[in-house]
Amino acid sequence: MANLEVKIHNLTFKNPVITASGTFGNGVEFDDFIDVNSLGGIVLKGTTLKHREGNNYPRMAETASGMLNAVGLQNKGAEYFCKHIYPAVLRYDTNVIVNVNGSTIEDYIALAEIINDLEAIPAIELNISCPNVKEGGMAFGTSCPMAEQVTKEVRRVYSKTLIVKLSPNVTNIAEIARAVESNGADAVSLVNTFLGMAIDAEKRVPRLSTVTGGLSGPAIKPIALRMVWQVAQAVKVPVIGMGGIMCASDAIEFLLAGASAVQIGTANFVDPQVSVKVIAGIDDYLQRHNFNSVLDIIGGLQM
Amino acid sequence: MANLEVKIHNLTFKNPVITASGTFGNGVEFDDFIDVNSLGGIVLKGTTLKHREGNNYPRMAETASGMLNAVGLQNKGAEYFCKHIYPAVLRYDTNVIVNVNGSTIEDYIALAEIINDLEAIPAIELNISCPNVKEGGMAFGTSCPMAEQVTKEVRRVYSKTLIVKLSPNVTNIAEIARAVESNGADAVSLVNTFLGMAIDAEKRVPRLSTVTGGLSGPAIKPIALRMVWQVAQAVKVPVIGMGGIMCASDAIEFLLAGASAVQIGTANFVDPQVSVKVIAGIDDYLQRHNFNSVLDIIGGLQM
Amino acid sequence: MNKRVGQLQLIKKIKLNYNNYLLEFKADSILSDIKPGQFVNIQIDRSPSTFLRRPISIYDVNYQTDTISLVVKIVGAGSETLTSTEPGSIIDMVYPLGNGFSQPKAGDKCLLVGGGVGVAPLYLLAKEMNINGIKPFILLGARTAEDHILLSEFNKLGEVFLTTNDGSLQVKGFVTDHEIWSNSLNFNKIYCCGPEPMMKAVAAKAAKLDIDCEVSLENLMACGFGVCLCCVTKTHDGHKCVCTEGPVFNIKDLEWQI
Amino acid sequence: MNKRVGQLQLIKKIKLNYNNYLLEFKADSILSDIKPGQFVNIQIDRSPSTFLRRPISIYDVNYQTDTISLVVKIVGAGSETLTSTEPGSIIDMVYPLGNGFSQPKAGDKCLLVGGGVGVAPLYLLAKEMNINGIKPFILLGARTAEDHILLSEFNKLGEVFLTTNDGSLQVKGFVTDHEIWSNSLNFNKIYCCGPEPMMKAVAAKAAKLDIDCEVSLENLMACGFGVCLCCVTKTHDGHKCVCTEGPVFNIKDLEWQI
Ligand SMILES: Cc1cc2nc3c(=O)[nH]c(=O)nc-3n(C[C@H](O)[C@H](O)[C@H](O)COP(=O)(O)OP(=O)(O)OC[C@H]3O[C@@H](n4cnc5c(N)ncnc54)[C@H](O)[C@@H]3O)c2cc1C
Ligand SMILES: Cc1cc2nc3c(=O)[nH]c(=O)nc-3n(C[C@H](O)[C@H](O)[C@H](O)COP(=O)(O)OP(=O)(O)OC[C@H]3O[C@@H](n4cnc5c(N)ncnc54)[C@H](O)[C@@H]3O)c2cc1C
Ligand SMILES: Cc1cc2nc3c(=O)[nH]c(=O)nc-3n(C[C@H](O)[C@H](O)[C@H](O)COP(=O)(O)O)c2cc1C
Ligand SMILES: Cc1cc2nc3c(=O)[nH]c(=O)nc-3n(C[C@H](O)[C@H](O)[C@H](O)COP(=O)(O)O)c2cc1C
Ligand code: FES
Ligand code: FES
Repeated sequence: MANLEVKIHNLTFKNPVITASGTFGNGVEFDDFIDVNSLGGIVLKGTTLKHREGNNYPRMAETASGMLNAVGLQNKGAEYFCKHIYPAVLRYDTNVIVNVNGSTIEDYIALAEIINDLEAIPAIELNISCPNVKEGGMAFGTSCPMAEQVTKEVRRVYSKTLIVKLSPNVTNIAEIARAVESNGADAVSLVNTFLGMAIDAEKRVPRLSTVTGGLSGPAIKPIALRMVWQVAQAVKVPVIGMGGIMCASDAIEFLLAGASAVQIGTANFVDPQVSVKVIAGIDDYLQRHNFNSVLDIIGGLQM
Repeated sequence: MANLEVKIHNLTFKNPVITASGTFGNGVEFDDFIDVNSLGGIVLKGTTLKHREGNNYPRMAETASGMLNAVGLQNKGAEYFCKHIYPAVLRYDTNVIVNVNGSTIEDYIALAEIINDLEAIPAIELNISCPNVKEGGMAFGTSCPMAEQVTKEVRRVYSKTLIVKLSPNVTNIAEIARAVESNGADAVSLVNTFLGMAIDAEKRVPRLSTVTGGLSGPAIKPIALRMVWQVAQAVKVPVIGMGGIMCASDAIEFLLAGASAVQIGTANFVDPQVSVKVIAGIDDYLQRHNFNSVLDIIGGLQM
Repeated sequence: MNKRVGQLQLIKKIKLNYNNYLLEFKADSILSDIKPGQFVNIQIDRSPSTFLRRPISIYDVNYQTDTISLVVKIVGAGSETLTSTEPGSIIDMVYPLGNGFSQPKAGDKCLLVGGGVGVAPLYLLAKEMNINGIKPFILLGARTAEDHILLSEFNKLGEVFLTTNDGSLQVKGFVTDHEIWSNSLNFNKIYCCGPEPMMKAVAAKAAKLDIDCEVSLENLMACGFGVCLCCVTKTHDGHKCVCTEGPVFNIKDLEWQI
Repeated sequence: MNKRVGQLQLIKKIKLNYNNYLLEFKADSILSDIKPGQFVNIQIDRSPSTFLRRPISIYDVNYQTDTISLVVKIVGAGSETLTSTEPGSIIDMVYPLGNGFSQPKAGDKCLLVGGGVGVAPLYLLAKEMNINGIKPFILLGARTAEDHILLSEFNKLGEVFLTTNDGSLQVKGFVTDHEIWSNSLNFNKIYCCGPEPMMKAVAAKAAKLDIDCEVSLENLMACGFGVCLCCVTKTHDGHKCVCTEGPVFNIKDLEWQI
């Protein structure tokens, strides 16, 4: 067994495999399938200050090697989170990260303050890239000044590890990454979903109630990987890479491109056990290639 | 047989199916497989003022439901084009469009002037979105001021139908579309390829000689379709949609989203006869749904 | 009682009509926890058009031999590939998923209403009722006589009434056109599965007659076990996931305009 | 003489060794235009990992019965799926593609050098030579004895010399280690196909001995018929497409550091 441990800011992860927000529920839904504690970390479903009903059905459309979703941050809000979800995830012996969302900067701040007080949550992932909400969301992640501002304000109130999750729907993602880095992000994670659309040609209607939605899955992997590579070169803080990872070899591509850890999203739907398989596959790869530690391959792309 | 005729600016197309630049050679390579004259139009391989050797091998990597290419505009330049390729395509009874590329505005202008004099070429497609060249290319298509400038300058010297081909690697494609529209574009075509990357995990090297390349194929269709829909709402000039079209139903999605015509790219590699199959499929669709003309479905998405 | 990822072997395939197949699988686990109305989520292959799993109701379970039967209607690439799989093949499924139908009370007079391939989950329900001493009334609708499947199976479990849209078998029309609704049979409970318009029409009847009614929904799903929040339906208590809080809902909880 | 998209039926499948198969197809067209060294481009399926076609050399053609034979080595998803296809299946191919080997002149003393599955295109070439009265010398290399395939077929067409990396059959080492190179056999022409390092080593030998030498390249291809410009190799005359201006090149045209 190779050493799989990685550090993101001052947090230690058993291994570089984290499950992505919105694709892993609150972890408990996976207890039947895997030992959640074997993961490097889990990012809980996107949370907002107040309860949100999310968008109307239909929220999902399958596309070639991917899917569109338009969930729209359905969640029960911060109060419910603290009362019901937090206690349920306390028992996990892994990094439990909360995905923090808002329509306004004030929302983000208020939620971050609340989560800051939860002892067992060592980090938040500031989602400035949700494409499925009318206000806020992706707007923060596609403009440098807005990304800077929200990061700066949240940094002021949040004292633990602050990960900022970037939107791929931009001309220059390295620029946004630098903007959030210099305003206090301890790490960046990317990519969130790509804004996409699907049409039912026979019925001549959009397949999603919201017309557009977020594209995820293997289809986006080449673009996500390029962005992770660009960002890893642009910033000094650790990068958490994701987008279409389906197997260990995909995860290794992101590590080689410079990611210190990876997140697995859509693949959890296809195979609820994929995350632990990826961990085993990375270990196997390191052994086959005679690396003692996963750190030996991070950024190890030979040019 | 339904009426498949569409107009782009002052040009008439027999049907809305055009083959995309870089995926259809100079047409002649398809003579064995299909009757090229049955197509609405063909866009020839990207041409530059001077001969270009293109990038080193490897130039291609297969990805989930798509491919990356890094050809880098290999072509023999304008002089060779006029002497050898132009005479060979003269015999086609379809709209033969030249895809015009440059590293500098001067290059674009010089080439557009040359092509302007070729009687049988009724239109150019100004490619400001090639992700595979070091200078120029996508740089023009990812900045509003540069897109405006190159369009304006080319418009000055080019008197026939000017189509500007947009890059999807931007935060706001509608904005770029409006910029080229107001500077003289008669139509816009989109999308060109997405900047992506692939890594050989076993060898720890990039799969492309250029590290990054352009992603095409069904993987990108949802994003391309969303962009076409956004641009169709933002501009008055006709929109030519493309990105991952593999069958008639895909093409119809683009027409419903507001494209006046579509281009077929990567699919030509998988099935050299796909373009004529798409034409037949659109006709069949129109008949099944009792439309007399393809114009009846353009922009016909019901919201 | 756990959800699991299983490798099941297809052991029998029967063509029911031009586009419906019955598939029987040998499971790799004991099936005693499976309840009528639950479903499995099947990995087809990883081709671009069938990237996600496909949910299919459990039609029958043999608790002795640990076999599960499904009825699959061909509507697209996934169902096409699944039904062309040959016996002997191993199929990857996540199961059992969903809540299942509620148990009727002893002495309840139950009407099962099925449309098209929606008859599938009603079979195991009817079987269980029989074990508990209840003979349900079974009203099945389909487009034509040919579209009616598994009639001889249902005949063993209760009195069967049929409608066809074209009148080619028994009553012409929709299930709601059947005279069973006007005969004063005093049902206490209706269980329904079929196309949404049919379920809504049945729900309207049930509401009018003030009969307790459960319907089994078939919303599009990405995960099938409650984590993607894609499969929601509106209830009086907000959006609920069809995959975990359904697929069976009592119509009194749904925000249906009926 | 046209390139065409054909639907060919797999009529025979023979397992040659642990990872090589011979596949024979009945074509839907007359094959008289096919030349040794050409290839077909096969649509595997449209799964995400085999979106593009897979190029495979033509191993043999029966011009009477219009059948084409291919030798396929399993290296990934595409070759795996192709070799697990059952006889009777219809396979979509674009063919014939590429330039093929040049014809030797009457009386030429020819050496064919093949490595691994690279022996495939040399077979039809040797067969044609035999028809034209030339008995080629055939030097085949492989990792182990087990990796040598189709030896009995090649034995019928010329004198066969073998090398194995591990010495498990005949000469130990690479093809370039074989004594045939030092015997003054005075070859006029060498035809070579195999892994690139092997072809470069053979090219170096040929250059040193001043023997005309053709090699068949296997660059990654997206289209296979000259439109994508992905498959290029460097020649003294710039980038050339391996799919149309190759796969066979004379080494004197290539920019190989040998
Ligand atoms: C809980 C549940 C139980 C089900 N039980 C059965 C069953 O027992 N037998 C059976 O044959 N089918 C059942 N279905 C439906 C089945 O899942 C779909 O028919 C199947 O997924 C279609 O896959 P496909 O690849 O063949 O078609 P696709 O190519 O995915 O789709 C073909 C067409 O059908 C539509 N479609 C696909 N799935 C659904 C859906 N769930 N609701 C509405 N429209 C849809 C698509 O939009 C498209 O127009 C069930 C669905 C659910 C959610
Ligand atoms: C003109 C030509 C003729 C060929 N003739 C034959 C033949 O007769 N028999 C045969 O078995 N194979 C032949 N090949 C190679 C064959 O095309 C590949 O082995 C096949 O495409 C691999 O597909 P796959 O999906 O199985 O593997 P993939 O999953 O696509 O690839 C598996 C591994 O092999 C590498 N690879 C794939 N294709 C190539 C290639 N062309 N060159 C170098 N590395 C590659 C990949 O990078 C990857 O590492 C030929 C190739 C060409 C271009
Ligand atoms: C159904 C669904 C819901 C998602 N919800 C969230 C969310 O609440 N917050 C968030 O930051 N990302 C969310 N995402 C994005 C994923 O976390 C991830 O960034 C994206 O899907 C790309 O990774 P993948 O291709 O591995 O899925 C969601 C994705 C999906 C598919
Ligand atoms: C191999 C290859 C070469 C291409 N060359 C050009 C080019 O020279 N000029 C250009 O404007 N677009 C070029 N493109 C982009 C296509 O024209 C098209 O915009 C893109 O591939 C998206 O469409 P598709 O998904 O249908 O392929 C090329 C694409 C491919 C795959
Ligand atoms: S399908 Fe994912 S929550 Fe129901
Ligand atoms: S493979 Fe496309 S040009 Fe050779």
